[in-house]
Order: sequence, then C-alpha cells, then structure tokens
Amino acid sequence: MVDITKLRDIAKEVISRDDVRQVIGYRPGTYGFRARPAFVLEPADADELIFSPACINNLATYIVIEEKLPVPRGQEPDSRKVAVMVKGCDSRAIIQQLEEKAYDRDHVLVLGIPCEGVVDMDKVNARFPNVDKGDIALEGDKFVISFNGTKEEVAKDELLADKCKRCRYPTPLVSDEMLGDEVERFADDDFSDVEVLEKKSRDEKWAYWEEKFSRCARCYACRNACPMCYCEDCVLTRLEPMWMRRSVDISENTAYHIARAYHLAGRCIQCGACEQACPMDIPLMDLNRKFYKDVRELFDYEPGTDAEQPPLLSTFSVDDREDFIL
Amino acid sequence: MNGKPRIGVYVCHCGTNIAGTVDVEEVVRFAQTIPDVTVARNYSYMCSDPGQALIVDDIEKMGLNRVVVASCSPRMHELTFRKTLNGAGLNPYFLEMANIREQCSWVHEDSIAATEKSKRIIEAAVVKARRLEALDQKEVDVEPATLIIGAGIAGIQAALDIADAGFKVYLVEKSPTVGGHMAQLDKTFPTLDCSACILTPKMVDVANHPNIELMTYSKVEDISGYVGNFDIKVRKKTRYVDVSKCTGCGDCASACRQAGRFANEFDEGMGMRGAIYLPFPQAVPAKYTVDKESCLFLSKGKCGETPKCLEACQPKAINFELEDEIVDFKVGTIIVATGFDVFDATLKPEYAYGVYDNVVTALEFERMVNASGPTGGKVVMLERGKKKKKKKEGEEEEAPKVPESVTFIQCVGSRDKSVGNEYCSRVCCMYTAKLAHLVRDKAPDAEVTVFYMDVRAFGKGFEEFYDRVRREGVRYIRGNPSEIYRKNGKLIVRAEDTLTSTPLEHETDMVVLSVGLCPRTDTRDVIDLLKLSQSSDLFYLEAHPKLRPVDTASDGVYLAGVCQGPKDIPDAVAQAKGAASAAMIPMASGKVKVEAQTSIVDETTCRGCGFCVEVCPYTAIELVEINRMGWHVKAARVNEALCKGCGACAAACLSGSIQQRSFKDLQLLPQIQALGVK
Amino acid sequence: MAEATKTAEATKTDFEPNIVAFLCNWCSYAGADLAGTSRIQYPPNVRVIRVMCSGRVNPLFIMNALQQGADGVLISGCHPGDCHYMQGNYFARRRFNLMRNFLEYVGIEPERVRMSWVSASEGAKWKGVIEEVVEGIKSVGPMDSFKRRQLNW
Amino acid sequence: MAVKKLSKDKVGEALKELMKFRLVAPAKSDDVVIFKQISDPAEAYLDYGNSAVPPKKMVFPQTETLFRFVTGEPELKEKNVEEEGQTVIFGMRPCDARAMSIVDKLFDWDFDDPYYQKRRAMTTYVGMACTEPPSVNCFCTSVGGSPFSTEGLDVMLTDMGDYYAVQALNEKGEKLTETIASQLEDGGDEKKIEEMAAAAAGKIKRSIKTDGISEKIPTLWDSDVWKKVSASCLGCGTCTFLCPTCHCFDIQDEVEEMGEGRRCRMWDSCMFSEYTLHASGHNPRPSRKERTRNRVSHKYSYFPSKFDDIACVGCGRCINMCPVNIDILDILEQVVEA
Ligand SMILES: Cc1cc2nc3c(=O)[nH]c(=O)nc-3n(C[C@H](O)[C@H](O)[C@H](O)COP(=O)(O)OP(=O)(O)OC[C@H]3O[C@@H](n4cnc5c(N)ncnc54)[C@H](O)[C@@H]3O)c2cc1C
Ligand SMILES: Cc1cc2nc3c(=O)[nH]c(=O)nc-3n(C[C@H](O)[C@H](O)[C@H](O)COP(=O)(O)OP(=O)(O)OC[C@H]3O[C@@H](n4cnc5c(N)ncnc54)[C@H](O)[C@@H]3O)c2cc1C
Ligand code: SF4
Ligand code: SF4
Ligand code: SF4
Ligand code: SF4
Ligand code: SF4
Ligand code: SF4
Repeated sequence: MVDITKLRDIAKEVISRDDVRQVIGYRPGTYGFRARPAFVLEPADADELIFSPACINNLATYIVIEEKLPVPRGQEPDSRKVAVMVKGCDSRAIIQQLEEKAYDRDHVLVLGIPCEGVVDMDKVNARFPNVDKGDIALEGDKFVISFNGTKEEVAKDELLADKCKRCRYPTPLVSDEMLGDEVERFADDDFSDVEVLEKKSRDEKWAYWEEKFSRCARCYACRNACPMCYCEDCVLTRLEPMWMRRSVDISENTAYHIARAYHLAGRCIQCGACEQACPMDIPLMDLNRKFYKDVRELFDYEPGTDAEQPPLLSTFSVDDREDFIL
Repeated sequence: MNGKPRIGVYVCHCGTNIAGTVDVEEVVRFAQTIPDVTVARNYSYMCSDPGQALIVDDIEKMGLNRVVVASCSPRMHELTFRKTLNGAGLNPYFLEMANIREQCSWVHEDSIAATEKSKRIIEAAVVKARRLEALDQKEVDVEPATLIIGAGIAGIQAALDIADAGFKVYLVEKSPTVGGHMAQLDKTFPTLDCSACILTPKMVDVANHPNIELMTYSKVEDISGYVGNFDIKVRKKTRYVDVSKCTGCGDCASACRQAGRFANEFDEGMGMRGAIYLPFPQAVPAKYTVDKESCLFLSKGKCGETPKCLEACQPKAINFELEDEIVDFKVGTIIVATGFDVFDATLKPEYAYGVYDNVVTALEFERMVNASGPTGGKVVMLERGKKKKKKKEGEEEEAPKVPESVTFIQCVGSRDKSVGNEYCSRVCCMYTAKLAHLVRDKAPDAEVTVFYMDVRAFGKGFEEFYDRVRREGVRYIRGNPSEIYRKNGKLIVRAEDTLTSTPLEHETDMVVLSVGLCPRTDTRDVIDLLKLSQSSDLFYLEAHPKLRPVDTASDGVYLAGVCQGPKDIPDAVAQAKGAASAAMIPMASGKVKVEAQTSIVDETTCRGCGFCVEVCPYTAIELVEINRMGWHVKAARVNEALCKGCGACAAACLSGSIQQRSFKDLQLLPQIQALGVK
Repeated sequence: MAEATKTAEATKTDFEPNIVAFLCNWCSYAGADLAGTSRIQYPPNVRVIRVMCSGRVNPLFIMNALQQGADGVLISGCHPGDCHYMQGNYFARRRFNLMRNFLEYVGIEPERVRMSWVSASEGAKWKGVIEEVVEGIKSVGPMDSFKRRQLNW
Repeated sequence: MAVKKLSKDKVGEALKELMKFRLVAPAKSDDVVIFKQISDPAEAYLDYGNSAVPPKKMVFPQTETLFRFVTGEPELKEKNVEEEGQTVIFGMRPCDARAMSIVDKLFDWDFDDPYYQKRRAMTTYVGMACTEPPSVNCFCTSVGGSPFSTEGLDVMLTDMGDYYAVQALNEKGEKLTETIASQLEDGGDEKKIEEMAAAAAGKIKRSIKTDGISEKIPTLWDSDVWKKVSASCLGCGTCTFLCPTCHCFDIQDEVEEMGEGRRCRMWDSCMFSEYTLHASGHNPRPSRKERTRNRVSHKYSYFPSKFDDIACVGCGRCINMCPVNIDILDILEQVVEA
C-alpha cells in the first residue's frame, strides 16, 4: 500500500530541489473512476497527488515525448531532472529507455511505487456504467468501488488489468526513492493467452486478425502512447521512403501492425499503454506478446530488466535456433 | 547529379547465351515503356569495346545520367561497366546491372518464362537506377610503419621481414625480454634443433635492426584510427635501470639483498631470482630490471642503509627515481602476435598438480631438460617449496635423485569439454614425443610411458619422429588417466587401456602433464584496444578461416602466431611471414581504397540509441554528441574509413536513420515493389 | 474429395508463384551464379535482389514484399561462420526467426517466408532450395490476404 | 407530418427494403460499434450507445481517391462519386447528425468540394434519438444540441419500447419513408416523444457555459493555460481523429513504380506532430501546447467566428477516448478562468 501523505511529502521535497524540474505523478480524473497524469511544478501542486488502482497510465512515456524546441542562441537547455512515479511495469520502460540511451540515468529521478495491480477501466465501466464520479481502492483481494454514496466490493481478479495478472515485477526494478514497501510477486506469465491464438488454424488466425486490423483507424494512438516509440520521425508515417501508405485498408493496416509490433520486438515492456490508448479496441497486446514470448523462449531475453544488456536484435548467439533454415 | 533521371538500358545478347533463350527485342521494347528510360538498346556483346562505346556515346549525346546493363552477373562485369561510365564522365555508381544470364537465360529453358523474368529483372534495375546516387571512391595515405604487439617468435619474424623490406617497425613486448615461449624450450621437434641456437640470433637482430624500434617491458595503451593511419600510445614501464648505461654485467643481481628469493617466471618458477634480475642469460635486451614488488627499497621504502645494487653498479645505471615513459607514434598497419598461455593444470584436480612435487607441466619439464635451466639440464626428482639447506663451505651437495620412471599424460586441457576447450592444441603430441626422447637421452635408465587419446602426427617429419621415439622404447598407452595418487612414495596413475579395455594402475616417479595452449588470460586488453573478435575457442578470429587466415575484420590489422590458434613454431613463423607481407601490401602501395558503398547517418532523425553501433562488425560507428537546435543529443556517426558496407546497421536501425549507400531503403523498396507486383 | 476443394487444389498447383529473394553478394548470389554457369535448370519463379550481406535485410522487407504482391520471400546468406562480414548472417537469422514466427501468428503461412544458407559453391543446393520454396508456396496458394490492392478507387 | 410506427419486428424487413440503396448502419466488430455498409439486417446493431468512429466517414471517407494519373501524362481520370449510388445512413445519433451540418459549412464555403457535395446530396440521414445519453460525458445540450435534436437529419427514429417512432423531417426523409411505407403503421405518439426528449435532456450530466468563450480564446494566445492543459497530452490524435466535426485532411500521392498513381486525401489531425510540418523542417505548431491550443481554438473560436457555430457537438468521444483523460470541458473551464 502506498501512503498518500508520504507520497505527497516526498514529491514536495523532491520538487523543492534545485535540480528537479518537475514531478510527474497522478491526480484524480475528471469523470467516472479515472485518474490522470499530474505535473507538479511547485510544492503546492503536490497536494493533488494520489495513487490508486485507477492510475493506469505509464508515465515513463512523458520522459521521452517532450518536444525539444529550438533553444535560443546563447541559452542552454533546461537540464534539470524529471522526477517520475513508476509502477513495476512502468519502471521497465525506464530501464529499456536507458538501454537505448534515450537519456542519461541522472536525467531522471525515479519514484518507485510498489504496485499491487491496477484495474482494467473497460471492465470497470462495463460493470458500473455511466458513473460520473467514483473511486476505486484495493483492499486485500477485493477492489472497493464507491460512487454516489454506495460502496461495492468486487473480487480483485474480476477487474484486474490483464497485464497485472501476469506481472512478474510489481516492485519497480529501478528507483531512486521507493514510495512503499516491496510487493511480493503475485502472478506469473505462462503465455497461455498467446498459445490460444497460436493453436488456431491458419485460416482462423487470419480471420481473427483481419477483423481487428480492418477496424484500425490508423490514428497512431498506440504508437504515441507507447513509452518505447519516441523516434523523432517514425518510419511508419514517413513519406520517403514510404514503407506503407497512409490510406486505410486491410493491406496497409496489416502492414502497419506487423511493422509496429516488429519495432517493439525485444523492446516492448508489456505495459499495455498501446492497447489502453486504442479507441478501436484492437488487441495490440496479443501482437506484442507473441514477440515477447518468442524473444523469451528463443533468446532468453527480457526487455526492460537490465539497462546494461545489449539490444536484442543487435546481438546474436551462434547457437540461435536455425532448424527452419534450408 | 540532379535533375530528372535519364536512363539508358542496354540489353546484351551475349552471343546466343542470352539471346538464345530471351527474346531480346521484346525485352528492349518493354524497357522503353518504363518511366524515365530515355533509350533502350540491345547489342551482341555489351562488354566488347563497341558495346561499351555505345554506352559512352549515348551518355555524351543523349545526356544519360543512369545506366542499366542487362547482361551477365555483376560479379563478372560490374567493374568493367563502372569504368565505362567513368570514362564517359559519369560517376561509376550510376550503374545498375540486371543479371539476365547466370540467373535467367542459363537456368531457364522456357523462352517465354525467361523473357518475362528478364523484364522484371530489368524493371527492378531501372527503378533502383532511378534512385542511385553518385559516390566517392576515396583513398587514404598509408603511414609506412607497423606496430607489432608481442615479441615471441612470430612477432620477431614479422618484425624482421618488414624491417628488412625497409619499413619502420615498432615492436612492443610486455615482458623484459623478447623471445616468448620459444626461448623457454630446449630442443624443438621434430628435428631436435636447439631452440636457443636458432632463436637467439634473431632476438639479437631484432634489437639491433635500424628499422626496428624495440620496446620491451612496455604496453600498448591506446590505439585509434584506421588502416593507414593508426595513432598508437605505448607505456614503457620503467625498469629503474637506465638502459643506456646498463652493461648487463649482473653485479647488481648478485649484490641484491633479495637475491634468489623469488620464483623466476621464465623458469616457470623452478629457478629463483632476486629483485633486480635478467630473466635468462641470453635475454634481449641484456638489461636488468627491478621488480617493484620484490624490491625492498621500492616496496618498503628502505633497503638497508643504501640499496646494495646501487653500490654494486659501476656505471651507475640504477635509478629509483625513473618513471614510466609514454610514447606516441603513427603506424599504417598492426600485427598482433601475443601468443598463448599454457593450460592451468590445477583446473584438472584429478591430476594433483600442485599437490605432489613430481607432477609437473611440460613447460616446467622443458626448463628442467634445458641445459641453461634451473637443474642444468638434468632430469631429477623435485622437492618443491622445501627451503634449501644452507650448505656449509666445502660440503658436497647431496645429488638429487633421478626418477626411475617418467610418465607423460597428453591432452591436458585440450580436447576436453569439461574445461571448455574442445580444440586440439596441435603441439602436445609432438613435444611429448620430443620430451620423451630427451628423457631417454638424459636418464637412459628411466622407463618412459605416455598416456594418450590419439597421436596426431600430421606435419612434415612428424610421423617419422613419433615412430622413432616409439622405437626408442617409449611405451604408449591409449587411455586417459582418471586419477593420480600417492602410495608408498610412488605416484600411481589410474587409467584404462582403451585398446584392450583393461583398467590399470601405473606406478611412476614423475608425471609430466602435456598442457595445451590457451588464449592469454589478458586477451581482453588487446580486444578492447583493437576490437578484435574471438572464435568460439577464444583465440582471435581471422577474417576468413581459409582464405584470409592472417587478416582480421579490421583492415590493416593482422594476426601471427598462436594468438590466432594453436600452432607449432614452423606454422607460427609461416603465419608471421604471411602477416608481414599482408601488412606490407598497403604500405608498399602507399594508399588504400576505402569502400564507397558505406553507410551514412541522418543526424536529424537518429535517436542515438546505438543499435547500429552494437551491430557493426567493424566498429565503424560511434555515438557522438551533436547540437540539435541547442540541445545536446547523441547521434550515430560512421567512420567511412572503417565501414565495409555490409548494411547490417541499416537493418538494425528502427528509425531508418542510417542507410547504406547504394542499398538504401529508398532504393530497395522500389525494387521490391517492381519484383512483387506481377 | 468435395468438388470445391478439388478445384481449390487445382488452382493451388496450377498457379505460378512469384517469389522475391534477397541474396547476399558473397555466398548466395555467387551460388546462384554458379548454378547459372553450370547450366543447372530450376523454376523461374524467383526474382533476386542483391544485397551485400543478409544482415542488410530488414525483416520489414519481407512484409513489404508480401504486401506488394509476392507470394513468397526467400532470404539467403552464407553458412554460419562464413559471412564475408563475419556476423551479418547471424543477425539475419535472429531477426528472421522472430519475423517468420510472427507472420505465422497473424495467419501468413510459414511456407511463404523462407531462409537458406547457400554458399558460393552450392549451385546445386540453390536449385534444390528454389524447388523446395516454389513447391511450398504452391501448396499454400496465392498470397492474397493482405496484398496491396493496386490503386483501388 | 404525422409520426409513424415501425414495429420492432418489422425493422428487419424495412432494412431489407432499404438495401436497394447503399445501406450503412451501426454494426458490431467485437465490442466496438462502427458504421458500415450492411448486406444483411442481422448485421445492424441498433441497440447501441454510440459508434467509435462517427458516421461522418461515410460522406467524408478516411481515405478518398480524387483522381488517377500516369506520371508524365497530362490526362487525369477523376473519381466518379456518383458510381457509389444513393446511400442511407441508418440510426445515427443526433449529435453526429448535427456534426454533419457543421462539416457541410466547411465544404461549401470558399471552395465547393465536389466530392463531398455529391456524396452529401446522395445520402439520406436516418437518426436515432438518444432516449438515454450514451455516455457520462455527453454534453450536447451545452453546445446547441440535444438528445432528440433533428438538425441535419432527414428522418428521425425514436425507440418507444416495442416500436420505433418514425418522423420524416423533410422531403428527402419523406421519400425514404415511402420506400418502407409497407412496414409502417400510423399512430406514433408525438406527445410522448416530447416528454421523452425533455427527460433525456435532463439526464445529461455534464455541461459548460459557452458564452463569450469564442471571444475569450484569442486573448489567451500566450497564456500559460495551454501548457498546463496539454502537459499530459500524448499527441495521439484520438480526440480529433474520432471527432464528428473534425475535417482536416492531408493530400498524398500514391505512385506505383511504373508511373501509375492516384492522388488521395486522407484524414489528418492537428494533434499529430507532423501536422503543419513544413518541408523546411519548420513547424508553426511545434509542440503539443500549440496543437492543443489549435484544437480548442478551432472548435470554440475560429469556427464560430466564421460560421456562427461551435464546431463541437458534445458527443463526448474525445473525453471518453483520450487515453490520459484530457477533458475538453476541463480545458474550457480553465480557459474561462484564465
Ligand atoms: C611445452 C611446449 C613445448 C613446445 N615445443 C615445441 C617444439 O618443440 N617445436 C615447435 O615447433 N613448437 C613447440 N611449442 C610451441 C611453440 O612454443 C609455439 O608455437 C611458439 O612459441 C609460438 O610463438 P608465438 O610468438 O606465437 O607466441 P609466444 O611465444 O607466446 O610469444 C608471444 C609474446 O608476446 C608477448 N605478449 C603477450 N601479450 C602481450 C601484450 N599484450 N603486449 C605485448 N607483448 C605481449 C609475450 O610476452 C610473448 O613474448 C611448444 C610449446 C610448449 C608449450
Ligand atoms: C580429397 C582432398 C580434400 C581436401 N579437403 C580440404 C578441405 O576440406 N579443406 C582444406 O583446407 N584443404 C583440403 N584439402 C587440401 C587442399 O586441397 C590443399 O591444401 C590446397 O589445394 C593446396 O593448394 P596448392 O596451391 O598448394 O596446390 P594445388 O592445388 O595442387 O595447386 C598447384 C598448381 O600448380 C600447378 N603446377 C604443378 N606443377 C607445375 C609446373 N611445373 N608448372 C606450372 N604449373 C604447375 C598445378 O597444375 C596446380 O594448378 C584437400 C585435399 C584433398 C586431396
Ligand atoms: S508496445 Fe504497448 S505494451 Fe509494449 S511498451 Fe509499447 S505501449 Fe507498452
Ligand atoms: S514504430 Fe518504430 S519507428 Fe515508429 S516510433 Fe516506434 S520505434 Fe520508432
Ligand atoms: S490506436 Fe488502435 S486504431 Fe489507432 S492506430 Fe493503433 S491500433 Fe489502430
Ligand atoms: S555498413 Fe556494415 S560496416 Fe558499415 S557501418 Fe554499417 S554495419 Fe558497419
Ligand atoms: S540505430 Fe539508427 S537511430 Fe539508433 S543510433 Fe544508429 S542510426 Fe541512430
Ligand atoms: S486524445 Fe488525449 S492524448 Fe490524445 S491527442 Fe487528444 S488530448 Fe492528446
């Protein structure tokens, strides 16, 4: 459990430091059960901060998407640290970003939040539709949902986000300050979800994906929400060379999804931000998880767990599998 | 070249080789319809003078700026036609070849299919040609000097060859003397010449050669640059002896308070030395060295009233104030000849090396049988670690015992997965035979037995030598001993004779372990300096196992001797001579061509992730800090002199920021499209 | 066998697949050249793109080729340990390993995406590889699941 | 015009009859509702909240070919929109219908967009009143709409329990209802519809005062408020891409290697980083701050000042879909306070 008072105190202390520019955390959302990102620029802002199972966003994305606007001549860019609150899964994004040299370790001040799981907002909304204002808390193995003066308890399993159901790293793997006590691993990943899809016949697979891919609006939200997608100029929307056309049809959409997923192979840290962002409910994690599984099984590699390990596809082992090669 | 592409397409008949199967006229008609094709022609032999003249003429008269030649494989004539373009004043990289012979007319009999395929191949070539860019074929000057790291026999030989050819050589050896392992040996198989007799003259030559700058007791600290232009930094460790004054008389060594107290590395710890010493009498240079760790003055700050050596040295060569010296110089090529370490026998505890005095390694035994070695060349039983009794004046020293039986065990640390060495060390069979012979020679009464897995006598005169040794009465037992233990003052070797499948316990006085050759424990240092690769056995990796056995992946860096893999002296010397001549090629020509189809980074989109850096086998890419609109960000930068144009980086880069010239995404994707469409 | 499947089978074997192959310059391209100089005959379905090293092949090329209308893709490089650039084929192998699995996962037959090691002396092997690849692709039929519709309105 | 009844068990038949046109209706793809052309009444999913992508896309397609060409040749082959035939969009929500009349203004303003105009003329909009607001974030009543608004519609349906009340709203609507006349009965309860409309409006939970907003926004050009409200924006563009009134498009050429090509236009979003990126590399809206300012200004200030209409219909999609809970109402509140 994270002590909110402590969390705010630490945030206040941190933002008061000279070398810290902002603290990124969570604050209550504007409707329903939501929470949203908070940007603390001065100590008073910290009073809004919260942490609850509604804090689903991966704040590590903000470290890398900030625009680097031209610095006026004679001035130096603001090099103060960004402090960011991360759950276990989110912390892996930081590790992976460090592995990819997105920034130096001392650019960030990591505030670790040992996490017992967050909700799947879709499941919450399906269960409690059209609630304009409500709260979610985790108590033991139950989520306590309160709204309009009522309180309901739901078994944790029923509303828990899928990614949390297989979370092996609930306690952040990197942090400068830990905002709570270590949480013991409460789940493991057996990839049974991927296996279900793998077992489908060729035609079933394509039928499954055709439905999803053709629905994709190509809004690129999945890419933008991803903490690992921060290229200045993404090749998937580049005009020269044009890897795929911007036009929306099953062909270009499929190409987009193959390419996006491949670009995350060995890099995706399974935070689920892409899927959460997708307005068309495309099961992006099903794609990411196939690579994740193969990468682990074939190359014994787990992205976002060790900032020192070399990038997966920039290394090889002479013993890599090759039974498929003619 | 700017402006709209104006492409000429030239379809070759190659006599009937192409035209016999492919409808050349039809292909030309098709080529004329491809956008941006200004002219399409066919001709009987494009590579002939009139054929080439056709191209030159069109370039000049029609203003062509791209050329597609549809003929044989680019591996055959790409260079020819590049020259043609060059001759016509067009950049040679504006050429694209369409291979419609080897990969079309010669492999498909069906004329219709072959004609169709030719069209596709040509279309793909045209769409690529449309996007070709002019490339620079650069050359760099070569500094006429070579750095050689390691002065074993390999390094020495290479140094002499290069110096004799008139080039400057910097020979850097880390120990106080040159010679390496060969200097430790007594006789050499299979001819039994005396190692010192053939090696010492070369050692002396190396020290005296006007073109060789010898730096012993030195370490290469930094190497940067690329073929032709390496910048080298060497640390010459101080010996605390002014080498210009030292006459090598040795008065200091006998005077040293610590004389005889430390194991001499050169004698594999079997002989002793003082704090100031010469590794062996014929050491080159014959200059004494103070070992900092063992010197009382240097380690404790005090050695009696005054250090005795200082007093003893007449020319006043000893100076404890001396410091390491750093020297910088430039070379064009580098030869790595750092040799090997012998296998650490303690890693096979079953052989009880280090437990029983008379289990010795072959290298120790080499020192023992060596006339200038610690036992004066006698084969004797050892009493190690036992303090020598101070002998009283005039007292006869008790003669050491001669072993009644000596047993060799081969393949210790070689061909042995349990210690991670799968390879054969290639010299152990033969040096065992040699040492067995020497035992027969020096202790004729001793019984000699060899345990072996196989005897590999593959070299010139090897089998004959092995045969001779066996005939001399050396007993060979096929079987790998499993254990050595002591019983009643004797060593017992437990083994199984695998030829007869009988277990046996063999009693002996002395066991010699034929230890294998291993990569140096400090291999990493050199790897970090030169970014060399290692093969799975951890020896340095050559560029190609058959055809470039002395080259490395890095241009201008070559390998010689055992550092590349186990070998005997003749092979080490042969490779050294090979490496020397390889190193001299760029120096002799004075210039090296640099690959033109190198990679290039778009710094505005590069995210500085370093994926490309990690992938590049030639360490041609580095991350540098750039200023992007006031921000200090990292971006990749390619050193074109190092890049070999493999394109691996381009496939590793997610943002498409690094691209291989002539094989850019922008050039390949249209090709894919042209081939895919129909 | 039902009539419908019969005709499906028939079109599968009648159809001539179009295959895009990426060959490294030093081994596989040379091997294919050798097949030519030796006049070894093989099916004409494969069209070659020469790259200097199989390590240059971005797995997205595979996707792109299939999208552009290729019924199958082949990547061929030097045998492990023989790469002219020492390691390129190892990188290719690793990348391809993942891509092939992934394409299968989204419903694209693995028969369409093949990789081979062909050395400069393996002209005959090249023929064998082509035959096997062509056979494999014929068995799964034309690739039209996500083929780009050429300039549809 | 009298309100008719379409009994629920006749809806299928009615849809079948409408299929002589290109019939577009809400349909389910997994749990997502999208508008698409249907060929079987069973595909229609009328019991829905709102679609993820607004039905706008049927008239203003996400990707649309304008003409085809061959590089270097002068003749162009223009797209013939008429070939697509008469279209009926069945069951759209009143807010999305209002959005169409807003988009209309843009496409016949300084340039008569022939593609859009033709398609617009060939399309009949059949609405479906919101007896229950589809989401907590509906705020149509704040921006001039209502759950029963008929603006922009040709026919309105209201779910009365066991039947749909059918109102033809204009000539086009009447023509359409004639097509399904055989399925209709007399006796729709107009009074009840009015009551329901009031009740539905009362169920809208969120609101914003828009008075003076359009004038206020331009005064805030340099205000810190934009930085603040955009700090958490991911620039993902969902808010604009799925907005029923957004109408930005980009024009791109798709060219085959042999020279054939098409020019097409495709949706764009002012929240994308490459939006208004000049070829020079300069971007007048270089960060999320400027983009957010543009999005809000466009809807609540520029558009109203030109067309007298706020370019937002209160469907709540941008609020519901924003992955980081950026909320247009929250932004407007802060803007008002700033
Ligand atoms: C017991 C035994 C018996 C043998 N008997 C025979 C025989 O009879 N006949 C035969 O043909 N072969 C024999 N060999 C093999 C022979 O010793 C080798 O083939 C030969 O010595 C190889 O020479 P080299 O120059 O490659 O390496 P080395 O002799 O090991 O020389 C390498 C030199 O490089 C120096 N060095 C290493 N690292 C650095 C560094 N980083 N910087 C500077 N200097 C460095 C070392 O100090 C050394 O001087 C025998 C080997 C053994 C172990
Ligand atoms: C069955 C077999 C398998 C082998 N496999 C391998 C292997 O797998 N790997 C490996 O590394 N090695 C292998 N080898 C060894 C390898 O073939 C040789 O190491 C290599 O070919 C030696 O090349 P060379 O140039 O010295 O001699 P050669 O290949 O014999 O070339 C000598 C040339 O000189 C010409 N010539 C001879 N006399 C004259 C003259 N008087 N005037 C003019 N020209 C003359 C000959 O016609 C010939 O062309 C194998 C050998 C054999 C027999
Ligand atoms: S691909 Fe999705 S799950 Fe993976 S890191 Fe990106 S946002 Fe997270
Ligand atoms: S999809 Fe690839 S290119 Fe695009 S942002 Fe993500 S990693 Fe970069
Ligand atoms: S977020 Fe969803 S709809 Fe948008 S591009 Fe990604 S998968 Fe497609
Ligand atoms: S092309 Fe090859 S050699 Fe050149 S920089 Fe790239 S990876 Fe290195
Ligand atoms: S891989 Fe690409 S983005 Fe990464 S450092 Fe290299 S060139 Fe830059
Ligand atoms: S949906 Fe939200 S995060 Fe995405 S661009 Fe709009 S405001 Fe920004």
